[in-house]
Amino acid sequence: MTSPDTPTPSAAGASASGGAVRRPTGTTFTRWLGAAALVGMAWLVLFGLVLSPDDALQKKGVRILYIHVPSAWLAYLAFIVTGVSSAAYLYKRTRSLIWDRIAGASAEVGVLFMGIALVTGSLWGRISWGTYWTWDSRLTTTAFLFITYIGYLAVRGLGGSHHQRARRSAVLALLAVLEVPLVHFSVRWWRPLHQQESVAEGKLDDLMLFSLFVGIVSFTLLYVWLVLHRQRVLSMADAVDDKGLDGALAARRAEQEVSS
Amino acid sequence: MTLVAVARLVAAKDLRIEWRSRVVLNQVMPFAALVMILFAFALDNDAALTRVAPGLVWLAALFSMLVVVQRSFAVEAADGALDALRVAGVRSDGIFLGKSAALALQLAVLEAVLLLAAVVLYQVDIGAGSIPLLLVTFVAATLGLSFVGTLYGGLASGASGRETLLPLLMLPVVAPVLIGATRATEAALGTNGASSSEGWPWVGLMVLFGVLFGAGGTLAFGSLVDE
Amino acid sequence: MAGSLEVGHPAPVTCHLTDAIGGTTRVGFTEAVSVSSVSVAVVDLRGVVAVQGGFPVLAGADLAVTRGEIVLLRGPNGAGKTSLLRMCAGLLPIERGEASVLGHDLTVDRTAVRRRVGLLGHANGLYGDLTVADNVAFWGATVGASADEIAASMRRMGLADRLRDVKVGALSAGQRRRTALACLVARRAELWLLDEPHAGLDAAGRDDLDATLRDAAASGATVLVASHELERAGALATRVVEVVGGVVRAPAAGGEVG
Amino acid sequence: MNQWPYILVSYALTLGGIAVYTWRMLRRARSMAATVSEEDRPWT
Repeated sequence: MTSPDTPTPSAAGASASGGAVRRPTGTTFTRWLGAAALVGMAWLVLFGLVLSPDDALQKKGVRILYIHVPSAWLAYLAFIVTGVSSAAYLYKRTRSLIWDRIAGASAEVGVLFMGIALVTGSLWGRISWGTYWTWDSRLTTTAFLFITYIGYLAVRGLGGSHHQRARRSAVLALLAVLEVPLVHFSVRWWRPLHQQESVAEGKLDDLMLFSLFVGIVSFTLLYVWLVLHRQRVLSMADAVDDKGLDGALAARRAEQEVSS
Repeated sequence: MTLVAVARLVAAKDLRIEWRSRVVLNQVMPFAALVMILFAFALDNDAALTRVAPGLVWLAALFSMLVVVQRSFAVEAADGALDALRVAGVRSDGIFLGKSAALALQLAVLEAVLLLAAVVLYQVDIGAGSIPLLLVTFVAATLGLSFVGTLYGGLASGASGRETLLPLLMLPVVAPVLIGATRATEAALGTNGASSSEGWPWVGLMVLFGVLFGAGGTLAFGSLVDE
Repeated sequence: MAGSLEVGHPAPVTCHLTDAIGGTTRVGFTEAVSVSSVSVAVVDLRGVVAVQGGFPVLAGADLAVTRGEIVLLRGPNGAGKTSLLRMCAGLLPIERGEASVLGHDLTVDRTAVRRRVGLLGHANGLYGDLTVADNVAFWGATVGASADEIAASMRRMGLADRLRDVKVGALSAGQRRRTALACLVARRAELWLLDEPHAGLDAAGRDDLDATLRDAAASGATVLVASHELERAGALATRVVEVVGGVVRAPAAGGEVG
Repeated sequence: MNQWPYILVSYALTLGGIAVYTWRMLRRARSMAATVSEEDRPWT
């Protein structure tokens, strides 16, 4: 990411004089949200690393599941959100750049969590299956989704006006929605006999299931927190571009004084 | 002008460019043949080559297609023809279908050569019984590949100088075609004892793929390119 | 002059240009293009701001051009002449301000105006691997020009015999420019947007170009020319404006030509 | 096979990844908020 043009002091507004802003993208709501997510994550780490008993089948591998399952779930949730907000942007009645920013923020967070899910998943696979990777349809689809959204983020960075960026990436996100089921089903047909790595297979006790539940909830809260903040940063970046335009316009018009 | 007329005009223009320049014939085709030879070096096992020949054919087709797609949009970008097309009010869905059609034709020739190379180099036998499935497979796969190639090629070239994005955007999307075409070709050729009845579901998948991306591309191409 | 008028602009072209501005159905097109008022300016820009790569190439441009005018845009490099022409052709998104070209509001839809304008930019928009005849035929066909019209446009730019089957990639810069102009003539545009059209042309080519533009204007088309060839283009123009710093203004005193 | 290294690496990568991403985002937020006026941050 390149830093945007330095805006003129006049565009900086009142907050600039005070130096750093105390809560740049935070609100009371996000503060509570973040706190709740942190508490949940703390419990998750404590339980996962210390308290959890070993699973009868998966032994210690179950400890990875406490973070792997929530991140995978989150990644898929993030991409669904990207798809839905892209559609909301393209739909004329709801066209607003806020949908584009949510789509972008969500895709970015989704890529992060999908990367985490892939790494933790293969580490878990090494423990449980003795191998980092199998050509399971779920795994393979996830990997393709990961790469597809890396491409999506690259296209977002191509430049152009805000609405150009928004339209291009929204269309791309919808094409990705088209792609995912096709990849999923083709891989599934290709390797019909795959190992089911379902959570339900193991004999998890109540506390373990509860912790997994806590993981999913706290990761979701974390996701909402991240997307809200990221979306606000994107909104500020767009605003900086717009304000930068005012300064650039003044400079551009001043060219004629020089030349005449 | 109607959609079909525009598509025909654009396709004829692209094919005429190839007819006059022979870039695909003189440059991409030797490259594709070379890839087939390099596979043999890498695998270094005659039996293995015959076994994986269908996959190699399609892999080589994918790589060659990347080159053809880049060429297809390089001629538009070289002297501002893409802008000129926009100013001429040439409808973008027509451009999409026209360029896809031209790409499909060139690709079909390429794939035929690749298949021939597999017969010669990898000891692949094509019986008369395998020809119907083989033919349908090649048509379905070529259409799907062309739609996706044109769609993402346009996106990559529309954003000036980002042609390097093309493989990253395109290859994940065409994965189903690679899987489907390879399996269907295996079924047609009876590789690894596959029977031809196993091939038809894959053809169905590829047809679905082609229809979805043909329709999606027709709708989306304008938004991805026309800016 | 009169002879070249007949060659370059066969009757259908003239009639189609007149009709389009008058608000009736365009010849050769299925849809009807209605223009609300006959007196509407062909180009009407108010405070247009356009941005390219984060830089405001147009910084509040105002310009009104009526039908049949030949307007010369002059100004230093990087002043925004090219951007102004590209904006009028619907190629540049408009960030702020109002822009109406041939009755189309470009802030709402930039695509509808395109088929009615002809743009000759810095790039020629030609396919180097195709012959001159191929190129003119293709670009003519995009607007449904007949074979006669296409042949006439090539004759007009002196490409009819020796050069017609030469690949554009093998031509000199001036010959390529001629080819691009022939394509433009074949496009039968109502608004001609030319960016440095004289560049690379020899004396005969310039004369051909000027005659073509005069004929176009006489038959109802409107022409915007950006040029550094002030004397030649000034003699051609009915009006001169100056583009500086992304805005348009009347030329400084003494700068009036023609 | 000792499974603890795999588990610890999983947790470290997960928490580390999230932390690095969050930290970089908040840093950008801070620097950007200093240049953007109040009305461009409607959530405050």
